[in-house]
Amino acid sequence: MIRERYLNLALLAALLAVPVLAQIQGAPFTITLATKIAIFALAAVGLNLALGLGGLVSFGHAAFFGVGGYVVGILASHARNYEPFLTWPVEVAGTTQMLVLWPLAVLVAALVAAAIGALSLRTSGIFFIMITLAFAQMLYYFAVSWPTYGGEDGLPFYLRGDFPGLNTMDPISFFGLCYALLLVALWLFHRLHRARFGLALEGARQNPERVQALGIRPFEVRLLAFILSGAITGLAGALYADLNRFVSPAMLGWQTSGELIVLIILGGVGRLCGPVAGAGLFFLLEHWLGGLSEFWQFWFGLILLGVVLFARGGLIGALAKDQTHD
Amino acid sequence: MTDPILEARGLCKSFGALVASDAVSLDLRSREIHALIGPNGAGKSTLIKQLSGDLRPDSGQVLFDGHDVTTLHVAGRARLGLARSFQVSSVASEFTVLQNVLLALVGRERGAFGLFRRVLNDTRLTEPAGGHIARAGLAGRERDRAADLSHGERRRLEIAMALAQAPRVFLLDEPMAGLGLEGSGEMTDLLDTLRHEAPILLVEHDMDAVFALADRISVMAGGRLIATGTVDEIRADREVRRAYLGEAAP
Amino acid sequence: MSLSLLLEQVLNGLQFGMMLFLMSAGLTLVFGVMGLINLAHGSFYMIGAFACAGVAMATGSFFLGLVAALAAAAVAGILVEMLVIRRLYDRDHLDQVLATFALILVFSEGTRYLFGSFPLYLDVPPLLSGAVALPGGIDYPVYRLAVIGAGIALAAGLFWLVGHTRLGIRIRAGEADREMIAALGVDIDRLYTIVFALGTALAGLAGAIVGTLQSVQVGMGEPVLILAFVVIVIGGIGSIKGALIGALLVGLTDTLGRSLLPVVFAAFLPPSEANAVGSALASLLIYLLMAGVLVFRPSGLFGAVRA
Amino acid sequence: MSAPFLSLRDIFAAYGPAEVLFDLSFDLAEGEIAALMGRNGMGKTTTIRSICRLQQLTHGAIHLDGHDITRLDAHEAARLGLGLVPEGRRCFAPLTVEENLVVAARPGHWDLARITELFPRLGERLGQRAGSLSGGEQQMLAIGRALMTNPRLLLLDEATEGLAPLIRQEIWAAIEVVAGGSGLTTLVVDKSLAELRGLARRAIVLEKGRKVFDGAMADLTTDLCERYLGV
Amino acid sequence: GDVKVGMITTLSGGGAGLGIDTRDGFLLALKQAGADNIEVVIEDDQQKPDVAVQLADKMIQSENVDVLTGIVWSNLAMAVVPAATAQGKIYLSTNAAPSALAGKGCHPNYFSVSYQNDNLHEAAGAYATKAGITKAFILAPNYPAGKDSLNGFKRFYEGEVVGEIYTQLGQTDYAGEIAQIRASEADGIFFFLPGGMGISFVKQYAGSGVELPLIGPAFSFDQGILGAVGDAALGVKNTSQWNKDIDNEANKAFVDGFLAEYGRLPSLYAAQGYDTAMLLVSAAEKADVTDADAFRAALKEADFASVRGKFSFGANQHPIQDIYVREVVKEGDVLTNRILEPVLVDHVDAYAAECSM
Ligand SMILES: Nc1ncnc2c1ncn2[C@@H]1O[C@H](COP(=O)(O)OP(=O)(O)OP(=O)(O)O)[C@@H](O)[C@H]1O
Ligand SMILES: Nc1ncnc2c1ncn2[C@@H]1O[C@H](COP(=O)(O)OP(=O)(O)OP(=O)(O)O)[C@@H](O)[C@H]1O
Ligand SMILES: [Mg+2]
Ligand SMILES: [Mg+2]
Repeated sequence: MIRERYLNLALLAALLAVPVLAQIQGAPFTITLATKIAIFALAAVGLNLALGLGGLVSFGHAAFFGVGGYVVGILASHARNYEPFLTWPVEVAGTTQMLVLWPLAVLVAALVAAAIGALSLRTSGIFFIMITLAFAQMLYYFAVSWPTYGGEDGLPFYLRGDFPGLNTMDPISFFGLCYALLLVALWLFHRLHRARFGLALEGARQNPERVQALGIRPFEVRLLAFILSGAITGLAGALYADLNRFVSPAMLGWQTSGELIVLIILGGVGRLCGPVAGAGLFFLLEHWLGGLSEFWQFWFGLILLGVVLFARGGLIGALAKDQTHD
Repeated sequence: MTDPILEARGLCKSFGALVASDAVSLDLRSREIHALIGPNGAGKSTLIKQLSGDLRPDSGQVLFDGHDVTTLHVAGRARLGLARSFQVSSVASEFTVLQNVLLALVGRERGAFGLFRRVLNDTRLTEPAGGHIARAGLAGRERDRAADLSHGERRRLEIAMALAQAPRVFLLDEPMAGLGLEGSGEMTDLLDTLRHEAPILLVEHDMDAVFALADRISVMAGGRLIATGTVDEIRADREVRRAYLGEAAP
Repeated sequence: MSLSLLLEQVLNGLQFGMMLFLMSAGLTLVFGVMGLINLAHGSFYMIGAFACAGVAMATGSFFLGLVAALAAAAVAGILVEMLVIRRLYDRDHLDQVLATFALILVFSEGTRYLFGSFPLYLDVPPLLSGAVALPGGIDYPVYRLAVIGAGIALAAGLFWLVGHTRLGIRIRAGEADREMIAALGVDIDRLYTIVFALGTALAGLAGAIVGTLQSVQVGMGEPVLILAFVVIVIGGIGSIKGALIGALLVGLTDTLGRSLLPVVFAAFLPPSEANAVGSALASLLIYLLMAGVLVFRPSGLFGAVRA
Repeated sequence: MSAPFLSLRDIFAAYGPAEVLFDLSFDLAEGEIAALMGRNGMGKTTTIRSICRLQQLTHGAIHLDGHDITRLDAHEAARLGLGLVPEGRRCFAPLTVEENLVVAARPGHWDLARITELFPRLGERLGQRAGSLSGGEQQMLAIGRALMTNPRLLLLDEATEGLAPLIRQEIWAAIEVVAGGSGLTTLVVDKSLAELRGLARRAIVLEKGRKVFDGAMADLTTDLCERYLGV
Repeated sequence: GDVKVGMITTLSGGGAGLGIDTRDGFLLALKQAGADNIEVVIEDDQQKPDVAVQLADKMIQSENVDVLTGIVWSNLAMAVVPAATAQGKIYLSTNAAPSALAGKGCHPNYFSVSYQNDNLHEAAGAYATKAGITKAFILAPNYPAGKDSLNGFKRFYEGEVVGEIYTQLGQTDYAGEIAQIRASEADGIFFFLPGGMGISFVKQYAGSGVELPLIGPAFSFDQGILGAVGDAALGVKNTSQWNKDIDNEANKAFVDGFLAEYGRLPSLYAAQGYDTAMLLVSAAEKADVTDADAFRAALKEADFASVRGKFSFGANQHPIQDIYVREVVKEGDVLTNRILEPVLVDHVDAYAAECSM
């Protein structure tokens, strides 16, 4: 257990140190890569709350990731065009202020999560996996065929949002923002895990009947977890839109949902820094192998396979001394 | 005589053609142990499930403290003070013994604001939890995972969780099962003191325990209540001997 | 829209449903009955199509190709089960997700390495090409009728296998409690290998049969995967009947939705807009169907309601 | 005397770092009925699981009817004639009663007809999902399922838990009859001392994973019972 | 002077064939031109827009490339091009040329060497008119490129459109659409179904017993894909700005060179990659890439021998070129295309006027 804590600290330190070094050495793309890792880790921390603690295997978290992204994309593009987003009943202008966009993305993602969760949580197990997929796919097809914001082509908005006192187009500043938000989310995850809420949520995963007989309604606990989870993933989506200065329906596609799940399993389900380890390994491998051969995905697949077969409990599980997490 | 705390009125429940509860009426009064016995498949667990809210009766009513709770969900009834132990041990198996009992304590708390408070180093929870664990005979095993317990040890955990709920009524479905000789003796003593904290509806096939503990005994067979009475009345009942106890009964 | 067109579309929907059933038959077995989440199902579908196309090109015989498809997918299935899946049964279900995700990459790129990056040629065998006139003045491709036949035969075979042999009972028992079924003397490991290979062989067969109507290319299995999951989940897991009905429902919904929705919207929208809106809605129809079914029947149409 | 039917030699077993069985040895002769006793958590179930090859040994050997089964898989050992009624029933919940019974049936004395004769309740419920049976009915099913494999060594781990007194009496009677008739060897774990005394001639007592008594049931004195069984 | 080129294209997954041809054509041109002053960095975008954006960032920030190129898909181009050109990089399109980048969104740093996306569809419309089709049934997937395509067709088609369908992106079964076609009174079909969709449609159409003429843009009948469509494609008319039988020196060098180098016939994408590299070589000879204005001017002159014959840039830096109608034929065992006639001569795209450059 002690070792897992050190491992976590080492991971987070490395994620911070690498871009800082890259900045000194003048390798801006390394920073971009680290930013991508931080953002996906953030999205996966969100999913980990539902999936890791609550056992809610959502195959539709791309919905929240994409919704967060589109909130930023839509409002930012309105701000760039000087066309108001809404004219009725009140006029709402677009904005590029991250401090406005982030809470908005979180809020909208949370609302969507509340709606999807309220319907999906009636099911369980594989049915839950599939119904969450269904809702995400509906959003995906909607985005693909809705022409106003670019449809399948997506929506470019050229410049990142503004943050008081920072030049967000500077890679290291933007990384700093993402990293800070990742830390906040990790803290939240840790805190929830150790709280009554975490106990109830994990209990509901292991034995919903029992938990119910103890006076806790699994549905309520799960719904709350799902909403928080969606909100965090939505925030990550907002950051990802800003990283790319672009949103597209691909963010909403099932491949994105699948990737988030894969990141978590790779790192270690339900473990605090599992998402960080998973995202780090996944994208570093992708980056490193991508240049080696045209058939790099073949080797990538083999390596992932090796990790599943030989690392029980994901990367963190294999490296940390204890086999159970708590 | 006091008013009943828990009362079943004409509960009926069928599974297809099978009538598992046939207009069952029964009550539980304060400070008593009311034993419910009967052959396998008589409908005892089905009755318990209707009282606890796991099953909705086809007709009839469940009253708790004079209020109709027939349509209230399980968690709601648990919060009103109905604790239930399961016939087959039902615990959170990845949790430690302590976490399982803490879960029971958390379930008892009201309000949502506490949800984000820490749990493991909150002495307001861990101290009473330790007490309940010791009382159920699991002292020293707080940090073991529930999955690593032996069968009998897990039965004890089941009881510790019910204790932690500090309920107003205990519904215990075969608490002696799997306990072994020594354990049955200990459990008998425990239940004997427990009745002063809250009345117990006890389903049990261990007749030594039932005859030692029960204030009243009800006998079910084929979904119907066929007799209710004191230990001596039931022991003497020919119908009960034929249907359940066998002639060799004590 | 005329009545006969409507009828033809219903027929098309049923036919498409049968095709979906073919594509999901293997998954029904592996996922529905064995309870194993196999994301690489689509890869076996692809392997079947490529094996069939490769052999058909080399020998000129589609039917030899079918045999090759079955064999290639079965062998791949046996290897995958013995080398990978077997080590994961006693793990978290999610490890299967990661492992089979990795297998998708391996199989896709492996296939591309072997067969190149361009789609392959695979066509309907001459024996089954052309169209026949059905009553009601509909010309219908013979091959599609053959697909319907194959679907019915597979459904019947699976139904018999799972419902009426001890094999089916044993797999389901193994899913419920592996250790216990072994303690009763059943070699559950071998059984699982056999069933998994059967499932992948069915996927390969479907790849070959359906591949003739579609494009045989790397990545062809991925959309199939999602569709097959949708079908099985709508029908209810573990039920062959459910999978069949689920497939037909999805097929009908999709085909009729595509052809009717634009017409419906044309009633109150300008035509080109009606077209766009209608077909946009049509594309999410099956997901709407699935969500609707699950909201009202959380275990699918024929799934056992869990206690 | 002929070679023992079942023999355990110097068995050690552990769950991860937690050692549970220490240097356990005993033999059973063919047709013998023995009781394995001890308080909760003393290692009874672990012993039974070791015999069934569900539990890896850290040391020791097990022979069944002359075969070394120490390294066999569970299903191979079972095919040599092991029948297990596990602790906690472990019926296949999604299967029907009938499917549970036939899933691993092997030909022999016990068939569907004989089982439903022994447990008429099961006969009435053949089409019901095992998961929805009452506790006692599931226990009957677990016993019936083991008997349907027509074992030569029957391992009963708390097989009568949750059964009504009347049914328990019937089961013991049936086992006695079979053991006498066909030489079925039986190892029983159960909690009712009185009933075990009526059934088994032999008693083996475990205390913290070690054998502390092995002998005739009659020699199990009240003193020993108090010391090791808590009564 | 020296030029560093970043090529982002699809090299893995189902769409890899297109990217590989683009890359191979591009590299062949550099090799033939002996242009060792041009360095190329190639990365796989996995056909994912976000990956493409990040690769572009990488090439701009870390590799310091001067020119970006290679993207096959419109949605990826939309993700990459505006940001790259805004950062002062030149983008040369080897394929995707969405309308958003041709009209109001045109940019001095952006050149399309292939076409404007609508061009081939427009030519198909013109050809349908010319071929005497009076009642057309038209279909395309329901996404921006699909809508552009039907609009492009209608822009030059003078007959009546009796049926118009948007299919689903990635759809595999077209029985329903074919039934609608059969029930309509159409006397010809225009379809734009790129990639696997087109293969599926043509195969299924061939087996359906409906025998109306098919017309489409080159994509579903291009060299890479024809083998998979099979004989079902024989005789189909499709529109393209290039074919391997266009008779000029450059094309001959390209086709023979490609066949010799890679052992297969080149596709449209390979031709576009080849032309793009040739354009780049011609500009690099005239101007130094560090002098942006001069380099842009050199590019705009398009002073290179295009495999299509004559080639020049319009005001919005999209090609002004001839577009042909081709027919699928068999040469020996190999399916391929032969040019029938030019349909649109010196064609300028429809958005050029909106470009304020
Ligand atoms: N969901 C169900 N579907 C069908 N039959 C059921 C269901 N649940 C219970 N039964 C049947 O109802 C009867 C009563 O079951 P119940 O569990 O109440 O018995 P019990 O008295 O608790 O028996 P035991 O002492 O064996 O636990 C049994 O015969 C059982 O098979
Ligand atoms: N899966 C496990 N992992 C770790 N420890 C275990 C596990 N199962 C049992 N134990 C421990 O091993 C010891 C022996 O357990 P076993 O189940 O053999 O006891 P038992 O004699 O059958 O008890 P009971 O009468 O309660 O069934 C117990 O202390 C128990 O806590
Ligand atoms: Mg019961
Ligand atoms: Mg035990």
